[in-house]
Amino acid sequence: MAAPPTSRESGNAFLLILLAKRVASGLLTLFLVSLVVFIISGLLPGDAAQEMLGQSATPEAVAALRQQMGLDQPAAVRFLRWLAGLLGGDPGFSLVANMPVADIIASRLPNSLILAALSTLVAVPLALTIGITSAMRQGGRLDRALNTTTLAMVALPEFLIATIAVLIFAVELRWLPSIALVPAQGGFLDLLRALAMPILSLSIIVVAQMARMTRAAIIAQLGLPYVEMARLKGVSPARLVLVHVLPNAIAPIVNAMALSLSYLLGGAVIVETIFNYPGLASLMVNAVTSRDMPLLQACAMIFCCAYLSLVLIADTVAILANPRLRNR
Amino acid sequence: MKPHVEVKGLRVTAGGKDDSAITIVEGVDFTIPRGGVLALIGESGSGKTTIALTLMGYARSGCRIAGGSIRLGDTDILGLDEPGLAALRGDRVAYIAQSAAASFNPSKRIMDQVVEPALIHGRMDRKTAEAKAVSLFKALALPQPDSIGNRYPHQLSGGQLQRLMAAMALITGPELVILDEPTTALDVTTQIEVLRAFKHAVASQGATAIYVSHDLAVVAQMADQILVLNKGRVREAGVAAQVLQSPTDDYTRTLMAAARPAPKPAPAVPPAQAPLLEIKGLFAGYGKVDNTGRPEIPVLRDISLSIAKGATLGVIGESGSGKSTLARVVAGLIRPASGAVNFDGQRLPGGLEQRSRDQFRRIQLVFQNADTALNPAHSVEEILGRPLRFYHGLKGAAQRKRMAELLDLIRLPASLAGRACSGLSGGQKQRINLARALAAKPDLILCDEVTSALDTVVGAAILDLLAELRRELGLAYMFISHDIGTVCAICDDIMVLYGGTAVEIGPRAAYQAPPFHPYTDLLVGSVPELRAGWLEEQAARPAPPAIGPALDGADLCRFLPRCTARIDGLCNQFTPPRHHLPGGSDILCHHPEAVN
Amino acid sequence: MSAIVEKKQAEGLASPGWAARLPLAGKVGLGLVIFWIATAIAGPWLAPYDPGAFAHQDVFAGFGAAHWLGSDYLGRDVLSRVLSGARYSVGLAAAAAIAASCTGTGLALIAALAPRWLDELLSRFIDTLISIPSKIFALVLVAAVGSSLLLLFLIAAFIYIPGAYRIARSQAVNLAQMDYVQVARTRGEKAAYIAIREILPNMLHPMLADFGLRFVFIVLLLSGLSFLGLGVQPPDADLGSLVRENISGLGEGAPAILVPALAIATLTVGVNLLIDALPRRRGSKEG
Amino acid sequence: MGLSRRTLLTAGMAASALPLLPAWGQAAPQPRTGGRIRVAGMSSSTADTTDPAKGALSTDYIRHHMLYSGLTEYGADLRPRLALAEAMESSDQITWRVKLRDGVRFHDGKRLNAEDVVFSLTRHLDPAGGSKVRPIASQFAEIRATGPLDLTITLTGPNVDLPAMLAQSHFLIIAAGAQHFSRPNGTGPYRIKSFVPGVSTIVTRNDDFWKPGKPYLDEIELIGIPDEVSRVNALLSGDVQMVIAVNPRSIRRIRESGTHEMLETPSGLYTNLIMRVDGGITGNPDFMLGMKYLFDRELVKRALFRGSAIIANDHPIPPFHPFFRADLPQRNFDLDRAKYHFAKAGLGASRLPVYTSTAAEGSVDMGSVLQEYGARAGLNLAINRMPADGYWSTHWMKHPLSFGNTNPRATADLVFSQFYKSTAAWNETGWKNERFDRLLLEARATADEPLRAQIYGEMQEIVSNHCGTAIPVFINLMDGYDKRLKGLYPVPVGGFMGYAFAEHVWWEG
Repeated sequence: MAAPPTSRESGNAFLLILLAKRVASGLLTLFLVSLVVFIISGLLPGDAAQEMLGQSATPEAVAALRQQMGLDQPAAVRFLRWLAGLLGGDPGFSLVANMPVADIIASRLPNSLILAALSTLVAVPLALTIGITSAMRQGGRLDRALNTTTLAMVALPEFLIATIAVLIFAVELRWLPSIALVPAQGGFLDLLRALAMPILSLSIIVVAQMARMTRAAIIAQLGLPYVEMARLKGVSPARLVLVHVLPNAIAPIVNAMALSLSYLLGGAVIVETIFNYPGLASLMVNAVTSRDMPLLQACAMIFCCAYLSLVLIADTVAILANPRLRNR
Repeated sequence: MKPHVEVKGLRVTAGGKDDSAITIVEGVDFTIPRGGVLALIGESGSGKTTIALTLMGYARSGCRIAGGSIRLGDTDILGLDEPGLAALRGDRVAYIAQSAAASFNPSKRIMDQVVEPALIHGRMDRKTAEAKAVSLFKALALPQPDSIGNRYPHQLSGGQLQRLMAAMALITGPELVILDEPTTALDVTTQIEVLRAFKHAVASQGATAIYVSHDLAVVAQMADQILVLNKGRVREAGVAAQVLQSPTDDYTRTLMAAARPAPKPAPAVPPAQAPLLEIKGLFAGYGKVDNTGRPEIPVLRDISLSIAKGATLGVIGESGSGKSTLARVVAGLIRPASGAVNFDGQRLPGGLEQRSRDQFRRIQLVFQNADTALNPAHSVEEILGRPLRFYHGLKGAAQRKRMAELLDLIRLPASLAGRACSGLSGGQKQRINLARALAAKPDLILCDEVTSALDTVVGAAILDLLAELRRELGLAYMFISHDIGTVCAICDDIMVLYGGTAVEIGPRAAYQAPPFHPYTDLLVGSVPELRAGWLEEQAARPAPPAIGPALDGADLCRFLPRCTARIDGLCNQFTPPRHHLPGGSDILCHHPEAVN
Repeated sequence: MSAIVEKKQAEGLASPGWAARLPLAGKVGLGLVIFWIATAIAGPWLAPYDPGAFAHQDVFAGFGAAHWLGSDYLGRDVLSRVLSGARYSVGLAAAAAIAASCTGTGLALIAALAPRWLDELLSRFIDTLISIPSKIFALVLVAAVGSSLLLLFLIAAFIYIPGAYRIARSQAVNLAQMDYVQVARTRGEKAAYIAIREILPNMLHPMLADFGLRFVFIVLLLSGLSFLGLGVQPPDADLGSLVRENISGLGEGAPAILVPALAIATLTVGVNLLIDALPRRRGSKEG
Repeated sequence: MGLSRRTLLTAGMAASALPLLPAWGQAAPQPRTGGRIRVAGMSSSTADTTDPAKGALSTDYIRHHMLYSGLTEYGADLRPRLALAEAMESSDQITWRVKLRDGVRFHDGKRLNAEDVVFSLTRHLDPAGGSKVRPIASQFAEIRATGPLDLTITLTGPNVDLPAMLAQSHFLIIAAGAQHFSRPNGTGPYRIKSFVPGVSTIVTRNDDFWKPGKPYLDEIELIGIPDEVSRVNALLSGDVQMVIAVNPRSIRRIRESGTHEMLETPSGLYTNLIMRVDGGITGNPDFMLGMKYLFDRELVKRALFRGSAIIANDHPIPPFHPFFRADLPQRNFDLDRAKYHFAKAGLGASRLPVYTSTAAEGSVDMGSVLQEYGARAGLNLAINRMPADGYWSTHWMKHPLSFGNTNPRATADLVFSQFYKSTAAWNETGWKNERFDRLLLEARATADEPLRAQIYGEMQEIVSNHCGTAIPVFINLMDGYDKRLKGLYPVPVGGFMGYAFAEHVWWEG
C-alpha cells in the first residue's frame, strides 16, 4: 500500500505521538518494575535493621531499630508511602546510610554515566567497523576470523578479561591504575587514564554482540535490488556500504545497540567491583545486601529509565533514518 | 562499419568453478549496430537478464562469465578489471531495472540518486548534473520536473519511478542502455506512456539499447532486432518484423500463441440460477466506520455484484483499485464496513470467527504469488494433506488416494507429493496453490492475479487448467486480474474497478467493442498489439479538458482527474449515475452514451 | 541459478549426511559441541580423581604426569574438576537456554496472534524484566530463595526469556503477515495450528542463532554468579566458577585457571560456529 | 604513670606468654613526618559510618581509630594500655574510678571532659541507637561524672577486663551530644577531610593530637576494595600502600615483588563448625567428638591457609593468649576414632546438610574438607553454600550444622561470655553448662592472675570436650604493605595493627 505523500509537519506529529505513547507505556513499565522489585525484595531474608546489626543482632535490638526505621509497618503501606513520595519527586530516605537517596544517587550516577558514555564512544565505532568489514568480506577469511574472535571475547567471563588487563597494564607495565580512582579534580585526560581499563573491559563485553548485529543487518540489505543497481552504477564498495546500505540497515543496528548499551549501566557490576569504581550497579548490589529498599528501588527506576530511553532513542533514530516513517 | 556491440560464444555458469557448475547461458552470439535496439525475449530462466548483465561485465552472485567475448566499441569488456568495470558501469553502459520501486534506495532523495552516476564518474559537477536531470525529467514527461527530485521513492508511483530510473540511466549520456523488463511491473495505462517516453529518450540520445522482455507485444513496439531465448540458448534471431510475422522456430510460435490467450468456451450455465455469491452495496476499507457505514479510508465503494453457480466473474482494475480487497472481504480477511455479502442465499458473517467450517470450505482463496502462498517449511504432501484432513477428515490411504487424484487433476505427477515446494518451478507451485484450494471441494474460488507472476506460456496453461476444472467440477470463480486480455479469455461477466468503484460491469461480449466507460476505453486502448508501429499509431491522449474546482464532500466520479471526457459543471458537481449501455453493460458515468 | 541454491536449502537438515556438507567452520563447531557433550556425559567417570579430593600436596601445580592439568587452589585435581564441571556449564546452561528460547518463542507466538491488549501487556512485562540488570536480578532471586541446581536453572532461564521473546516476536509478527498464514486463516484454522504449524517452522533458524548467543550469556551468567558468591554448590563447580575460584592463580599462569577459561571459550565458540553454519531454509527467490 | 597499682600488678604477670614483638614507642628507627598514603580495607558500602557505636566492619573500625581515641587501647601483648584515661582503678572490679587525661582537645577545639565520656558510654544502652555492643554495654549499671575529669563506672557485676573491653573501637570517645556524624568530631590522630560512604575516607593530620610527636603522616586515604584479587593487584601496582586481609594464596606474589612485605598477625580469629544441641544427632556428644576428630587440621592449615594459621584445639583461646592452657592434649585428625564415635552415636546414612558461606571465611572449603573425609567415615554431608548476603540473619546458628566466624576478642572473658555462656545471644551451639557459666563469673571477679589462668584453663577443657563447636585453626591476619611504610607491628585483635595503625606508621619514600 503506497503511503500518500504528505508534509513534514505530519511526520513530526507522528514522532510526537509516538513519543507520547512511549512515555505513557514507559510509566506503566516503571510502575511494574517498582512493583516487581518490591515483591521479590519482600522475599529476601532479614531486613535493613537486621543487616545493620549483622552478627550482633539480638531480637529486642532488631525490634527497636525496626520500629525506629518504620520497618514495622505492613509492606503495602511502605510501598504506597514510597510511591507517593516518588510521585512528589522524593525518592525517599536511605535507612542504612541515613541520608537522602537522592544524595547517594547524585554521587554515583555521574560516575556510571561517564563510564557508560566513554565505553559507548569506544564500543560503537569499533562494533560498526568490525560489523561492516566482516559483512563486506562475507564468508571470507577475515569475516570468519572476526566472527570467532568476537564470540570468544563475549564468551570469556568478564572478571577474567578485566583481571588479565589489570595484570598486564597495571601490575606489569604500570601504565594504568589497577583501580578506577576518579580524580576529584584534574582534567579529562586523568579521567581517561583512570577509567581506561574499565572502559576497555566493558567495551570488549558489549562490542561482540553489536558487531554481529551490524553484520547481519548489512548482509540482509546486500541482497536487495537497489544494491545491485548501485553496483551497476559503478559505485565503489566502500561508498556502496557507507552511503547506500548503512542508512537502510541502521534501524536494527541501533536497536541492538540500545540493548547492549543498557548493559553498560546495570551490567557493570563485576567491572565496577574489580576496578572498585563507585558506580550505580555496585550501589544497587549494596542496596540489596543491606536491604536498603528505597535505594534499591531508586536504582531499579534509573536502570529502567535508562533502558526505556535508549530503546526510545533507537526507535526515533530508526524513524528519522526511514523517510517512509519520517514523513508518514 | 563494424557493429557497436559484438557478443561471441558467450557462456555463463553457476555454482562454483569446478565441473559441478551448471551452464545457464551457452554459445550466445549477437551484434548490434550503433543506435540499434536489440530485444532479448524469453521466459524466466531463459537467461535473458543474465546475458544483458554480462554487457556490464556483471554476473549475479553464484554465477560467473565462463567464456566468450564481449566487445563494446573498442573495449573488450571481459578484459577489464574491477576498477575498469566500475568506470564503465553507469557511465558508458547504463541499466534500467525491472522494478524501479525496489531498485531505488528507499532512504535517499531521487535527485541524489539520479545524479550519482554523473558525479562518481566525474562527468559533471553537481549543479550541471541536476540541471541535466531536470531537463531529462521534462523529456520523460514527468510531473513537476523541477521539484520531483526532492521526493523520496515511496512518494512516487511506479510509472514515475520507472521514468526517473531512465533519467538516472541517461544522465551520463551512455552509449549503451540496458532495459530489463522496464514496464512489466506497470499498469497497461501507464505502460504505454512509459514506452513512449523511453523510445523518445533513447532515440534522441542516439544510444544503442538492449531491451529485455517476455512480452512480445511490447517488444514489437521497441525493437528492430529480436533474439528469442530459451534455457540459455538462442532459438531464433532476426529483424523484428520478420520474427513477429513469420516466426521460424516453434518455440517462438508457442510464445506468440500464449501472448494472446483465446477465449475459453464457457459451460452452459443453466439460466435463472439463484446466485451463489451476491454482494449488495458493499463498503470496505480501513479506519473507523462512520454512521453512514463509510470507513475512514474507503477502499471499496458501493460494490454490488452476483455470481451464479458455476459462473465466472472477472474483476479488472489497476493497482490500488481495490480488486484484491474485494477478494479478501469475501474470504473474510477484511470485515465489510457496510453492505451485505450473501453466499448461497444465506448471509456471510463479516469476520472469520463467526464463519462455519463449511462456509470456509466452500469459498477458497488463491493468492497471486505461490512463493509466499505456500509455506516454505512444508512439503507438497503436507500442503495438500491439511485441507483434506481438515475439511474431509481424510487420513492415510484415503488421503494419499485423494492427493493423487488432485495432482492428476492439476496435471502434475503424483511423485511430486514428497517434494518440498521450495524445490518446484513457478508453474508447478501455482498448480499446487490451486490444488490446495481444490482439495476443499469448494463452490467458489477467488483467484487473485493467479497468472500475473507467471511467464506467458505457463500462465496460459494455468488459464486452460482453470477453464477445464470449471467444466469438470462446475466451480464458480471470481477472477481478479489487471490484464483485460486474460479476463476476457475466461470470464462470463466482467467488472471494471476504478478507485474502489465499479465503473462498468457487464457480460464479456460487451467488452469486444465500444461504447465503454471512459476508463474502460483507456484500458482497452492501452493494450499493445502484436505488431510494430502500433505505439506510433496511438496518438498521445489529449490532456483532460480544464474544469472548475471539484465540489468537495460530493461523491464524485473517481476517474474525474484523468478523464478526457469529463464535463465541467457536471462531473465535478454531481455523483455519476448508472447507465445501461446497449452493449449490455452498466456504467457509472454522466455520459448517457459513453465514449467511443 | 537460484535453483541449485534452493535445492541445497530444500534438503536442509532433514536429509542425512547434512553434517558432511557443513562448511569447515561448521565441522569444527560440530566437533567441539560433540566433544563437550561427551565430556558432560562421560566426564564424571573419566575423572582420575574425586573432584573434591585434596589429591595434590601443592596448590596451583603446573602440568604434570600424575595430574595432567595440575592442581587447583586447594590442591585438587584440575582435570577431574573440569571433567565434572563441564556437566553444569553444558547441561545446566543448555537446559536453561533451551527453556528460555522456547518460553520466549511461545510467548512471542501468543503475542503475535493475540489481541492487541494482551500483546501490549506481555511486551510491557517483558520490558520490565529486561530493564532490571540480570546479575543483580539473579543476586536478589538467589538471596531470596537460595541456590539449588533447579533454582539456578529456573533463574537463568527466567532472566533470558525477555531477550528471546524480543527476537521471536519481531519474527512472528512478520511471518503472521505472510500469504500462507492468510490462506490458513481463510481455511478456518485455529490460532494454535497457525502458530505451531505455519509460523513456528519458519522462525526456527533465527531462533537457533539467537539460542547460540543466549547459551553463551548463560554460561557467563553462571560464572558471574560465582563471582558474586552464588552458583553451583561445592565441591562441584561449573567452568565459570572454576575460573573464578582459581583467579588468584592467574598471576602465576596456573593451568587451574587457563584450562577452564579455554574450555569455556571452545564450548561457546563451538556452539555458535555450528549454529551459524546450519543450512538455512528460506522461501525461494525470483531467478 | 599507668594503671592503678593493683591492676598494673595484674597486668605485669604472664607477660612471658607473649610472642616476641615490640610494643609501640620502641619501634626501631626514628620516624619521619609527612607523606600521604592510601590504604585499602576489605569492605565499602553505603552502610559505612563514622559513628563508633555503629561500626560493623573492619573498615569502620579503621576509620574510627583514625578519628577518635578511647579511654584505653591495645598493645601488641593484647593487654590494655591507658589512652584518654590517665588512671583507671577498681578494688572490687565493680566500681571503677576513671581519671581523664588533661588538656585533650577535640578536633573542633573543645576540651575533653567527663561528660563526653559519660555520653559516649551510656548511649550504647539505647535499644534504638543501633549500637553494635549493646549486649556488652548492658554491664554498665551506672556511669557518672564525679568531676570535670573524673567519673565512676558502676557495673552490674564484677569484671576485671573492663579496661580491655573499653579499648574496642565501639567505645571510642565522642563529644557529648553528638547526634549525626556527617562532621565527626573526635580526639583522634586525624581529622576528617572528606567522607563518602562506599567510596573513600580522607583524613589529615591532627596537629594538636594528645600523643606528643604523633601522628606522622600528612594525609591518609582509606578506601574499600571488596575483591581480594583486585586488592592485591592494587597493592602491587602501587595504587595503594597497604591492604588488609590478603588471601594466603597471594603471599607468594607479594613477597616475590621485592617491593612489598607481609604483616602477619597471629590472632584469635576462627571459623568454626557449629553443631546445635537441639539439632537431633548433632546434639549427640559422640557425634560432636567424631566431627572434631574428622577435621584434618594440618590439611586445613596447609591447603586453605597456606600455613598462615595456628592449629586450634576446639576452644576459642589462641596459644599466644596469656590464659592459653598449654597442657590440654591437642586433638588431631583421626579417622578411626571418628568412625568409632559415629558408630556409637548411631549415625545413619541420611544426608546431613552443612550450611557454609563466603561470609564465614574459609567455611566453604572447610565444608568440602569435612565432606571429603566424612565420606570415608561413612558420613554423608551435603554442602550448602549460602550467599554471604543474609547469612548471619538466616542461616548462622539456625541449622543443626552450620559454620560461624568469630573475630578476635581482646579477652578470654569477651569471647566466652559472648559465644559460650548459656544465656549469651550468640550461644552458637545452644549448649548449657552450669559449671562453665559459674567459672565465667568467678574469673571476672578475681584479679589474681594464676587463679584466673587456672579457671580459664578449665573452661577451655570443658568447651573443647563438651561443646558442639569444632575449631580447626586460628587464622592469621595477613596485611600486605609497601616496604617504604614503616612502624608496623602486629596487634592480635585485628589487621592493620588492631585497626589502629594510623597513628603509629610513617612513610619513607
